[in-house]
Amino acid sequence: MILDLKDYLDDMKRCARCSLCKWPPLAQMKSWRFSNNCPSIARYNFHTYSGGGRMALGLALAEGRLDAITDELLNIVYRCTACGACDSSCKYNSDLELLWPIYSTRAHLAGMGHFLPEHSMIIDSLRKEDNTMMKPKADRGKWAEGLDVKDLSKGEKAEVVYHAGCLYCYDPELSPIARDTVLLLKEAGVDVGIRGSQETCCGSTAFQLGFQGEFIKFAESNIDDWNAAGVARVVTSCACGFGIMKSVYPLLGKEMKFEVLHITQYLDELLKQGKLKFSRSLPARVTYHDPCNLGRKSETYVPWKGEGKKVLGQFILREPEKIVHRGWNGIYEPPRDIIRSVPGIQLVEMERIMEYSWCCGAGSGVKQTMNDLALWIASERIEEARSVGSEAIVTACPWCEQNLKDAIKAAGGNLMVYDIVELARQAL
Amino acid sequence: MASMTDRTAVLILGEVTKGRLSASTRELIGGGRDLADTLRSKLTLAVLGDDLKATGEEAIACGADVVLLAENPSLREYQADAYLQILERAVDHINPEILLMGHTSLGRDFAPRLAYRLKTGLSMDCVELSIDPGSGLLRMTRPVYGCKALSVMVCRTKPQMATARLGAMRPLDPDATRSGRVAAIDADIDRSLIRAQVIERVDPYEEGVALEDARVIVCGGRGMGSGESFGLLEELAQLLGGAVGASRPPCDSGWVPSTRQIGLTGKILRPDLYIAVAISGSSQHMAGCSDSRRIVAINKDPQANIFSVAHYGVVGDYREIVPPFMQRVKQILGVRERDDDT
Amino acid sequence: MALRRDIYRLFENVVGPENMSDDPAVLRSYMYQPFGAKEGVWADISPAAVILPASTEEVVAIAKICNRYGIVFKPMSTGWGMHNLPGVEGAVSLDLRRMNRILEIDEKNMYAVVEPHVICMQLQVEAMKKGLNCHIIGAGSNTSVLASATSVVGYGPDGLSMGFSGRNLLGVEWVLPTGDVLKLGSLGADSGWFCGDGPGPSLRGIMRGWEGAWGGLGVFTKCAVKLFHWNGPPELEMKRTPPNYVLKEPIKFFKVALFSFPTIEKLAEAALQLGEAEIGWFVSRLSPSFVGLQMASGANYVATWNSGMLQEMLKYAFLFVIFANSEGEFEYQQKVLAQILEDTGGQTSPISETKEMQELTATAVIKVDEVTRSCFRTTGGFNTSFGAMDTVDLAMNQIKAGRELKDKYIRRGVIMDDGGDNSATLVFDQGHMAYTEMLLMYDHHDHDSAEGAYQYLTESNQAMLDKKLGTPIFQVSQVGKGKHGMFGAACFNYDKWLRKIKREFDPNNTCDPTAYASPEE
Amino acid sequence: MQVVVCIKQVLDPEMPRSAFKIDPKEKRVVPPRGTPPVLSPFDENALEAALRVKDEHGAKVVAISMGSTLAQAVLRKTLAAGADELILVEDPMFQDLDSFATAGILVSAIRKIGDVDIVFTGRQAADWDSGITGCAIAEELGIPCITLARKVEMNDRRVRVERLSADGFEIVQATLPCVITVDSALGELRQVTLQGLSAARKKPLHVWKAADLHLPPLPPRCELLDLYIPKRETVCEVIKGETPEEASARLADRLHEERLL
Repeated sequence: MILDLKDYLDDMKRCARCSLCKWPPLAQMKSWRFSNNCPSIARYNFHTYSGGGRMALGLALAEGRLDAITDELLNIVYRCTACGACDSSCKYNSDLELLWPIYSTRAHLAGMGHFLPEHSMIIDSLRKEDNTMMKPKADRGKWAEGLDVKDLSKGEKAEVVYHAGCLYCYDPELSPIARDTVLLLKEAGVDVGIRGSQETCCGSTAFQLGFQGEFIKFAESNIDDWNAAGVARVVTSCACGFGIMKSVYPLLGKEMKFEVLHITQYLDELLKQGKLKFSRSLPARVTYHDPCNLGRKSETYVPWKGEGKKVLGQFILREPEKIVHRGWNGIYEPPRDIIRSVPGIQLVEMERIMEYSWCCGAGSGVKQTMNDLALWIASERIEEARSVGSEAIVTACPWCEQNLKDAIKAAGGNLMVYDIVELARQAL
Repeated sequence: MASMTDRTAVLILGEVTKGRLSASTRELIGGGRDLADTLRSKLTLAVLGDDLKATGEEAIACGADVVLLAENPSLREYQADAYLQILERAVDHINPEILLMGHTSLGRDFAPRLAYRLKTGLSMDCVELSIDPGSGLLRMTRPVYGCKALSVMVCRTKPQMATARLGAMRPLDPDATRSGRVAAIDADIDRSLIRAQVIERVDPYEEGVALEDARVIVCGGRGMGSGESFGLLEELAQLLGGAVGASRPPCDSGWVPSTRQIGLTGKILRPDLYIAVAISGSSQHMAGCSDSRRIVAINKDPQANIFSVAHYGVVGDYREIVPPFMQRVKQILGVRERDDDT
Repeated sequence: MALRRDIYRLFENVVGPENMSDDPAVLRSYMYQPFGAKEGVWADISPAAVILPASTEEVVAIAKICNRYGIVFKPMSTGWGMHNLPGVEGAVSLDLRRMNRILEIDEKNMYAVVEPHVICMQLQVEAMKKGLNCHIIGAGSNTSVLASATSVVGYGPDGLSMGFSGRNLLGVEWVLPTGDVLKLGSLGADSGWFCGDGPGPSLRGIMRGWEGAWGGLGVFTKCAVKLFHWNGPPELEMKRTPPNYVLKEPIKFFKVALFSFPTIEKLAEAALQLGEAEIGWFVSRLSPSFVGLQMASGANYVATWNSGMLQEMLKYAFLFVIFANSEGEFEYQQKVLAQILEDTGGQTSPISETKEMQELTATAVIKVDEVTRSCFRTTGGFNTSFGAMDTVDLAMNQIKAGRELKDKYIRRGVIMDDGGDNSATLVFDQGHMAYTEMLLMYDHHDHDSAEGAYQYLTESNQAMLDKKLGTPIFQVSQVGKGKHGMFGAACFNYDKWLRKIKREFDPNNTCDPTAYASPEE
Repeated sequence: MQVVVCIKQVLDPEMPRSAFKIDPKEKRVVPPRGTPPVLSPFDENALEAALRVKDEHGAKVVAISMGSTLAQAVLRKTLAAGADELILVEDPMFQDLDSFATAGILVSAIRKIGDVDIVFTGRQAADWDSGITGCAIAEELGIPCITLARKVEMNDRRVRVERLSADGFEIVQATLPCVITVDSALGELRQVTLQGLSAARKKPLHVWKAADLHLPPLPPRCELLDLYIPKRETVCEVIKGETPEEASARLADRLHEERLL
């Protein structure tokens, strides 16, 4: 098992309570208005909702200081998109883990049978239909009907497999983007295939909600499928899928005979190789929203195993030295390069970007189980996009796109939301 | 052989199908024989039914010392409430240490009720039964948690009851020279006590070889993905003169009729060749086939549990393995025919 | 000790159910507090409930309920440190997080009006857009502007050019423990925020005294602080150089200099001259370990330390930053600096001119964003022992005394070996005044270390008393509880005055006195 | 009409293999981290059977679960799926009980509910796989029991049940009240919906302790001597090849050598 609260006792005990987890890295703060980094405490204000507060909560649970598991406790635990902003802000000055204790707290509770009733819907759907959308497994391939593309589940061979992911497969408004993605790749001469109705969930939601048993089953079966299909590359246009495949799958210790790519990396590569060319000009002032799972959360997580040796009296020296994941090595430039290479387009940056980007609000089941919270978080992002005078938000994850669109619908206004793939198709 | 008292320590409830002792009953007699000998006691078999003329001799040849027959037209088919009346009386009269049945459709339904009436304990679906040398009690080993684990139980009350899984014990070779006593027992039934009536039996006819008789079984699992894909397995089964089975998920999803389910809650079989296609090998499935002479596994997951129980394995997508496999088999069989000609 | 349901409802009616909680999960997180803790991280005393007021009116209502029903309340802003927690059972915590607005930035009169939860970094980024900057305390830019101005010490190294929080405080809106609202300075005469000392009541001394009210005298709901001229760009763009964010572009007329002196006396002399010359934007005497601890990698620090390079280079060192408004002034200040160095035998350190040093230090001194790294990462726990806001000479004596005492404990291995000196000394008020804080690194999860650290603290307090080195920063409030009596007698019976003030302003002793001063001795 | 469904909370039988561990001292399975307990799968089928009776004939469906520590989030699913009431028979003393003791406790709860027409249970629980409890409940109540149901029909006070047999099924009839144990062949439990969840919040949930029931004496009839994970000996000969075709051919040849074709 990879999520064990006990593994993080030291991280939780060493929190300095300095509240850096509540702000963007201080040197990167640009205004009062957008000086929050954590949606959870920004919305609910009790310290408990912050990264540090969640450490204290996890520690109290691990040390048996919380006997009663109240509904309020569960609300606190799950009113969090696990976006990881706290983690990046903390690690700017510390070498503590925040995000993984948050996951582990959930796994700890789930193991005891504590979770929100809504979660059981999602998990049941996973167990029965292999997706988180409460839709029949048989319909999973429908998005690709009439699309001339190889189906690996029918024994065909391809060098690259495109993993559409639950949301693209089942949401009629979004699945055109999955089709566009396949078309783009084919246009660039990529030998790409899909797995039709045999594709299964990436397990991201299960993992983030703490149902690691379910997660492990899906992760392992996906790795087997791709190994068996003998593909060289797995490409997805869902940042959540990419994030989990990139950062957590490797921890399962299974051989992965393939490379995991997000579509933005692939398109960037194809553009730079001249295999794709943008000719149509799209004069517009746009901004780019970094999906958490494509950015700070996409770094492969290497748990630190070692000992804190006391030197110089009480100085705690980690041996071996710990690799600190600050979220700086996420996929930040490829999507921006793609946008910049669209003729006529002007890219303006928001205040909170890259490793301290503000979450869209959809993450780790919040969209499915607490839509109000999801929309509130998104509305903050929309404000931010407007504040830099952009006409559209471009993003690279169906969850971000869906949630941002919903929030605009709710709030009104003419701000547009595009997936980077839509943009690319239009620019061809 | 150790001197034997008149006491009956081991009582077995036998079943007769098509006029002969069922396989499970013959196994029970074989296993019960050892237990009775260890306890230096008689082995008694009780059989309920309609026409049981041949049963006495057959049972004695198979290893029983005493055969008690309850004959009554209304006992032709199993009816829990009727069986209860007779067995309660018999056990009361014989007062055995141990009472065994097969873990059959009948045993599953009947054993719990009888145990309740006799105010004694019961272990269902045992895979091993032996006498604890120390306490002289019956050690009952049975799989639990979907066969992921084994538990060992003893029962402090008498009789110690257990149902035994098919294949858990070995039948003795029938020996016509064995001697024993056959007796009739009171078969009267108070029909007013029969509350649940079996009014009809439906055994849907299925073409092809019956799973029970098949020497080769091709079995598909969740990994098949759909009902259609079982067609491929049918072809393979025909080619090998075998039958098609399935693990539980395909049956629950309605891809295959549940009578084809192999496993803990389905059929438990022992063919010569068992080909498991896209089956992860959950313990509760393996319970139904692990006694097969040879198990072949075809699965995409090299770490799948099936490979830890199979004798031969190929790692890969069955869609890419089965067709070429069939081709090669056709060649081979073709070759053999020619050999036979010469 | 749980709150009576009917009283809970009364509070709830003020702030709304969403902004009050006594759920165990919430309370636990408010009991977690390593900074200042003797051992471990859990406070013994839990608040009975946590309340999140959003306005002065709500604070007033809460205070009135507390007075009526004899409930003790304890306010906090960013909540860093033991002194934020209630010291008595059954008290309610007022987390002022929702009072977080910058109400006004007056460019012309160079001040800002803030609520309790505005942090220094928020004010700085907004001020810079208007060509202004604010004083940031040494604890870092993640702390409350209002709290350091009204409640807790409030000094930082940019004080050479931007005073210190107590000085920069102008008009104040103050909810007394009784629930009455008192307005200080010009605000009290309805003349706006521009002045702390009238027209209108000038009670600054009573309100914060020397060290601050430590949440023991009610709630300061708004205050105005002085802003200072900022000659840099309105927005500072950063780049990543792991693990630091550093300035993308160097700032015009901005120069960092690191230099060291042969003796501590020479260093003191230089400090005075620098103050009198009224040059410089930032100054801090830095001990070797204090500088070293800015390094991100523990391994690097230990290696560097063991090489002895830092100790050699920075034995008596000053970090000095010049930030001028014009070419001319820039040259002038550098000339003066050179002269002073010559007079006092100061040597510019070889690393001073390096690009890394310039970039790194520039960011660190403007943003003050690396305190957690240097203070908590190394051993987990830290506290401050010797130190005071007094004359430069006294500061130097404290450093000497501190070294002696600390060595004993370093040899015992119960605290971190920082060469006996891990301190910052900052000069303000044209060199008349200096501020010293001697840090002490220990492991609060290690029993021996925690015990040792606190023996050392107790001993250092005694030493300050015996050697007449003033009252130690933080100690009176943090180790708190009763220490006033210890120092009062030696310092004009200041403690008696604190208690008088407490009695007058808080007749029912409704506002938790623990970190301030109990009404009775 | 009133229908009771007995629901057992069990460790997830589908937990990853690596997560299944046994504490040999306690002779218990160690609950895995990050894998919540679930409703015993056959009990879900039993609940579905009850809900179908409710759909067709209108009935109040009461779900009861018994154990020493029960997870409400897990068991509330019964309400969300359509049960009208949930009763948790929860007491620290209800640990490691055999099937007959379990039946005894459930029956006292059923008697406390009163006027029960049908009691549904799963054919067997996914942890101990005994399949005794249903019959024992019927015996204790002195009413008929029909096991392994794959279809349940009713007309006025009679039930007509299709009971699985080895090669098909038999049709069994009985008059109410009775106990019916259900097989997966009856069909999966309907999917829980958001509306179902919000409705569930308003439905009654009672917790009954041992003291709230008139419990009969519950002497243990069996004793657990040992619980362990069996070792496997078979070494699998994995047949490899450059291509799937090659591997498949080799397999065929290998089986031919073994005279298995």
